[in-house]
Amino acid sequence: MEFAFDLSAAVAVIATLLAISSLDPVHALLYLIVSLLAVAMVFFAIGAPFAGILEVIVYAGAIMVLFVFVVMMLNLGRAAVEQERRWLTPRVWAGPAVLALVLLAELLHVLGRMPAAAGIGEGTIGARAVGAALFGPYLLAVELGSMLLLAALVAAFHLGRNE
Amino acid sequence: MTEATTLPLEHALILSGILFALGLLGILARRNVLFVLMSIEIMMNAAALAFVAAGSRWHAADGQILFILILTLAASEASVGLALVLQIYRRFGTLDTDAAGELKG
Amino acid sequence: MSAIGFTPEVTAALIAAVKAVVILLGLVVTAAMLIWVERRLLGLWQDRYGPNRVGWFGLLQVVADMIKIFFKEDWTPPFVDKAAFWIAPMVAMSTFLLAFVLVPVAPGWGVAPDLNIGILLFLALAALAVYAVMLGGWSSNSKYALLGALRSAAQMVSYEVFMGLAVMGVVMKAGSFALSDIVAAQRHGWFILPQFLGFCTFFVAGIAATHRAPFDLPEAEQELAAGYHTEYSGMKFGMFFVAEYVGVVLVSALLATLFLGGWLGPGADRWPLLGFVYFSIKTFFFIMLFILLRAALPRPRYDQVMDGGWKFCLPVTLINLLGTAAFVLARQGG
Amino acid sequence: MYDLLYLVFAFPLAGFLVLAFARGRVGERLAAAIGVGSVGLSALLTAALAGQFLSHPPAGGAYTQTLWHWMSAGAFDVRFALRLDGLSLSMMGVITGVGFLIHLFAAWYMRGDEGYARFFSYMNLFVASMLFLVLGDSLLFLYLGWEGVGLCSYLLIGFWYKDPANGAAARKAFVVTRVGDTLFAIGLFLLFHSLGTLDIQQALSLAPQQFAPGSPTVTLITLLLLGGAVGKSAQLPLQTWLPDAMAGPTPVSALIHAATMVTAGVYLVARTHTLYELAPFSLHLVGGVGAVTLLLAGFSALVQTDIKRVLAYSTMSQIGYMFLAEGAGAFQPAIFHLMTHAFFKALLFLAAGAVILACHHEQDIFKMGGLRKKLPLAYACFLVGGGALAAFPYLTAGFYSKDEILWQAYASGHIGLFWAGLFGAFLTSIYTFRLIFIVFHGEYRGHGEVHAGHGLAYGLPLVVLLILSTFVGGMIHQPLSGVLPANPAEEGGALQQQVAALSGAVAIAGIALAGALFLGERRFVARLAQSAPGRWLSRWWFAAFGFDWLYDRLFVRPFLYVTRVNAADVFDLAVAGIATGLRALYRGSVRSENGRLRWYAASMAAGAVLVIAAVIYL
Repeated sequence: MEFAFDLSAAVAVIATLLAISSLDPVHALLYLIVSLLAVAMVFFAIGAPFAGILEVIVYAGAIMVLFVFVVMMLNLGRAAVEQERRWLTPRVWAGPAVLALVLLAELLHVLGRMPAAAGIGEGTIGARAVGAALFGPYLLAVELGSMLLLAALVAAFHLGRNE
Repeated sequence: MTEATTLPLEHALILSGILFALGLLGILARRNVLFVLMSIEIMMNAAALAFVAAGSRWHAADGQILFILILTLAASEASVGLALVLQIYRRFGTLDTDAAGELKG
Repeated sequence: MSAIGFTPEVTAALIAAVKAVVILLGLVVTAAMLIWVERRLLGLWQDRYGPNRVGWFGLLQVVADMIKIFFKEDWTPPFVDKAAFWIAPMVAMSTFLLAFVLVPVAPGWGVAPDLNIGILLFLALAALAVYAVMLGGWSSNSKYALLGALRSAAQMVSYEVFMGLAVMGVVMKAGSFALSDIVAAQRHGWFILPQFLGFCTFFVAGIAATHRAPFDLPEAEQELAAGYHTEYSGMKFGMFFVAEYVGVVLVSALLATLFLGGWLGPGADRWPLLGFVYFSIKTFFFIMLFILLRAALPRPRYDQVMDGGWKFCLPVTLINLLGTAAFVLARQGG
Repeated sequence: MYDLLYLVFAFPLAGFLVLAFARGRVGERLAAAIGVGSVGLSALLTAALAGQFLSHPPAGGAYTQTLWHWMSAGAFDVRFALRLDGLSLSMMGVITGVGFLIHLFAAWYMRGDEGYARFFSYMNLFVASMLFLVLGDSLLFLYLGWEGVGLCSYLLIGFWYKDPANGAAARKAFVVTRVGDTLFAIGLFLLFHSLGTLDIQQALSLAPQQFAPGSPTVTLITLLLLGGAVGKSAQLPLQTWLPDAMAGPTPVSALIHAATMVTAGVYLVARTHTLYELAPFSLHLVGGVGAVTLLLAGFSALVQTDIKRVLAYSTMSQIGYMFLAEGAGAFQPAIFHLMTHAFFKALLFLAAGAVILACHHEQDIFKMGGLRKKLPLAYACFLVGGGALAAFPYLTAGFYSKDEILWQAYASGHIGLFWAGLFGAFLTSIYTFRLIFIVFHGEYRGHGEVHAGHGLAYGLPLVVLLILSTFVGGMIHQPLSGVLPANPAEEGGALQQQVAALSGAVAIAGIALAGALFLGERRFVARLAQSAPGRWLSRWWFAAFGFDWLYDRLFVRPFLYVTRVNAADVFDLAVAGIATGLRALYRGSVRSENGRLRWYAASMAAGAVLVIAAVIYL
């Protein structure tokens, strides 16, 4: 279990790194999908199979498809890759990298101050438990989420129209 | 899976933190809107990971509930964001966020 | 076996591996044979011969095709995006093959029929299968391929939406995602009857997911050459080609498992082999249905496909879902 | 019947609201109907109330109507209450009756003015505020009305605001009366502090128990109240605003600066007479102020050339009479004179307005002359009004009130006040008839055709006021006995006859002197004015004894100097520093708002980093 977790985590981090540094949007998306799949594996490893499978179906299978779809529609081509190459100079990376590292250091520091380690991954929380909670105490959140999706649907329809 | 092997919560949270920082790095460093959106997805995913891990720590389904809500959010965000990407490309002929900075004060 | 020195875990793992390899090989061989079966059947229905020269009834035609495909120059066009171009057929092949782990081919036989997320895994892999088409089409850097890929992606995403919903009725009745539980739940009646709407929509979605006729718009020869795999040849084309038939087998097997009781049949519990026979018969019934549809139906227009998905199948699925939910709740409450 | 009391001021208030919110969209006829009608209604109601009051007096001589509680904080409990007693009824009668006539006249006078509706909205607000002032059962409400009339006075003096001089006059009136109002407010604070109430009746009944006669507190309170009264009533030393206030339309001068508002000081002193009786020093000062103002204003009026300024100074001097009377303890004659003065001064002002309009907005009396044939009604008005002002014996209302004041002053032993009043009466008759002779006799020296006004709105107010200014007005009995203290001296007797004869003789002598000086060639006056001391004196008097000059040197210039010096002091720097800092912040924000997504994201991230750091390390 721990091995699976570590491997997935390593894949996730590397793939994410490649995703944000890749020049070609499609390659970046592929790396991102790999990263998401790896995170899904992490979910499996820590006993949340339902979340993991949703990660694959919704994140990798729907949202990322949408991304790829849009990239394909835009059909950016070689020029876009060249432009990305010109934009991505070390000077551009330096500042954000420092900022991100500081943030990461702070987060790690916070984690370091946490009380004694607590274990995760004992047993699984299956779809049944999640569903029961989702349509029980979190019913209002479900309704809000559906409203959000409806709003997003309308907004995307409006924005995506060809005027 | 005969014996319950556990791993420390910190590991999952550290992974979440790393992914979050990488997403932030992507947002800050990339000029292309597509990459910015992708980085946002990375950050949301990192947050979701933290929730699921915490839920797992307490043997509660709530973490995954929040994961589902984040998923909803991510889906909405991606659809609207990508529609905006299409509009930006249509209007400005580029995906450069700086070129589309017409709302500046 | 423990006498030879293997721990029980390793023994179990070995047995599982052997089972997996057997199923995998059987699947691939079946898929390959389907190429011949389909051509022969089409010939039969269309009043012509089909391949009948190589071997008995042309049975070795498959072998000949395979030899040709294996030894053909594996040419990668210079204008393609190599990484994606290579990955695409692998994704196509592996997603469908991977999904087969769920299917209990016979009592106690199957790679992971008890997986607690069960049918969801199939949905996840079907969702990932879209990437094969999209990457193949995009990486080819050719307009036919790209248009085919776009169509395919839109179609598959649309049909996946209600594919998942279609099986939820079955899941509700069985009370589990695991396919072994679903099969077990059908001991007192196949789900095809109470879940007929779900069966129909899942069948339609399955055809669309494997983009077989009449949902073969992504590769509509008359408009888009061969669609997303126009630029492919040799082994990589072979993988796409076989993947399609693997998909047909998979969807048929799932249909048989979800709606026709899988391996269930008289005496199957006592003799597992009999269960396998039942399962094979049911699966082949659906495979025949697939081929018959290809022979019989014209291809709809693209917008008709989309309309059919969103405006007809999705509402029907939702109605089915509501009805099933009400029924299940009433049973529980009553 | 009595419970309709609130309507008396509700009508004008409603008129004000309608006219103000119609924002000039109503026509002249409608505006006049609303403006005049509302005051007319309240006058009718006042008449009915007066009838009721006189025939069936309420228990205890006063009726109190509590409309609602305004606020209640600890011991500070203010009721929104109206009080109807003899004094407020008298004031109400003057305000609504004279006010209605002036409104009616103004409907004629103001026609064609672009601010017609605005004028009537202000006038209605004024009437409402003034009624509020006299009806308020609490000093707080009195103060509210006090400020309300001050505001209306400001608005109406500066009514023709396009001329900066009018605005300056309005501002002057406002600022000068504000000095008095501030003193008044402090007096109220002090009163509340020592008595714990601002309710007038309560305060008046508590005061004798609380204060020893002549105690410093009550003296201070009354002095502060006197400050307010002096400011509002244009008495020394806060009198300088009134002549300038003549910049407003003439009906305004008639209503506010002659008949009603300026007498509010008299009303205040009368209303709080109990306090003044406890503070003899203050009461003496009231009389002294009145006497001095009376004389100074009389001298100034002698040499004025502006018809309205003459009347303004005469108003000051007549209010001086009222103060003098109150100083002598004769509160009832003061209110009586207040009423008759309202009649004849309103008459004079309205007639002056008629003359001014007839002469094409000419106000210089030396550019008029010989108008008696062309403006017979105005001439009659001036004769009767001027006679009343000069206290022409027996025929005029002014004689009865002024004679009463002089008699009370004399009989109560205030001999100084008596002589000052007598001399003031002499001056009054001189300058009044100087004005009449110059304007209405001799040759016409102006430009353009003189055209008399006509119409009901023109004639009716003048005629009614003219009748009221004769002895008819002097016959009106005011139901003051229960409210104000009895006169210090007995009525009747030979001595009073002699005093009356003396004052009548003085008036007639003044008229005769004026006739001798200003009828005909005026050679003597011209020679007198040409002589060095005459030039000096007339310049001095003309400038009203240089009070404006003095105040300019004493207050205005030092203040302006201080402001100039202080223009960039520490506090200013601090205030300006805020502005500079804000501007710098704004520039920084503008620069930070550069439309770059990554910049915004970086800012947010940096903020998050800082917040987390703060959470961790603090």
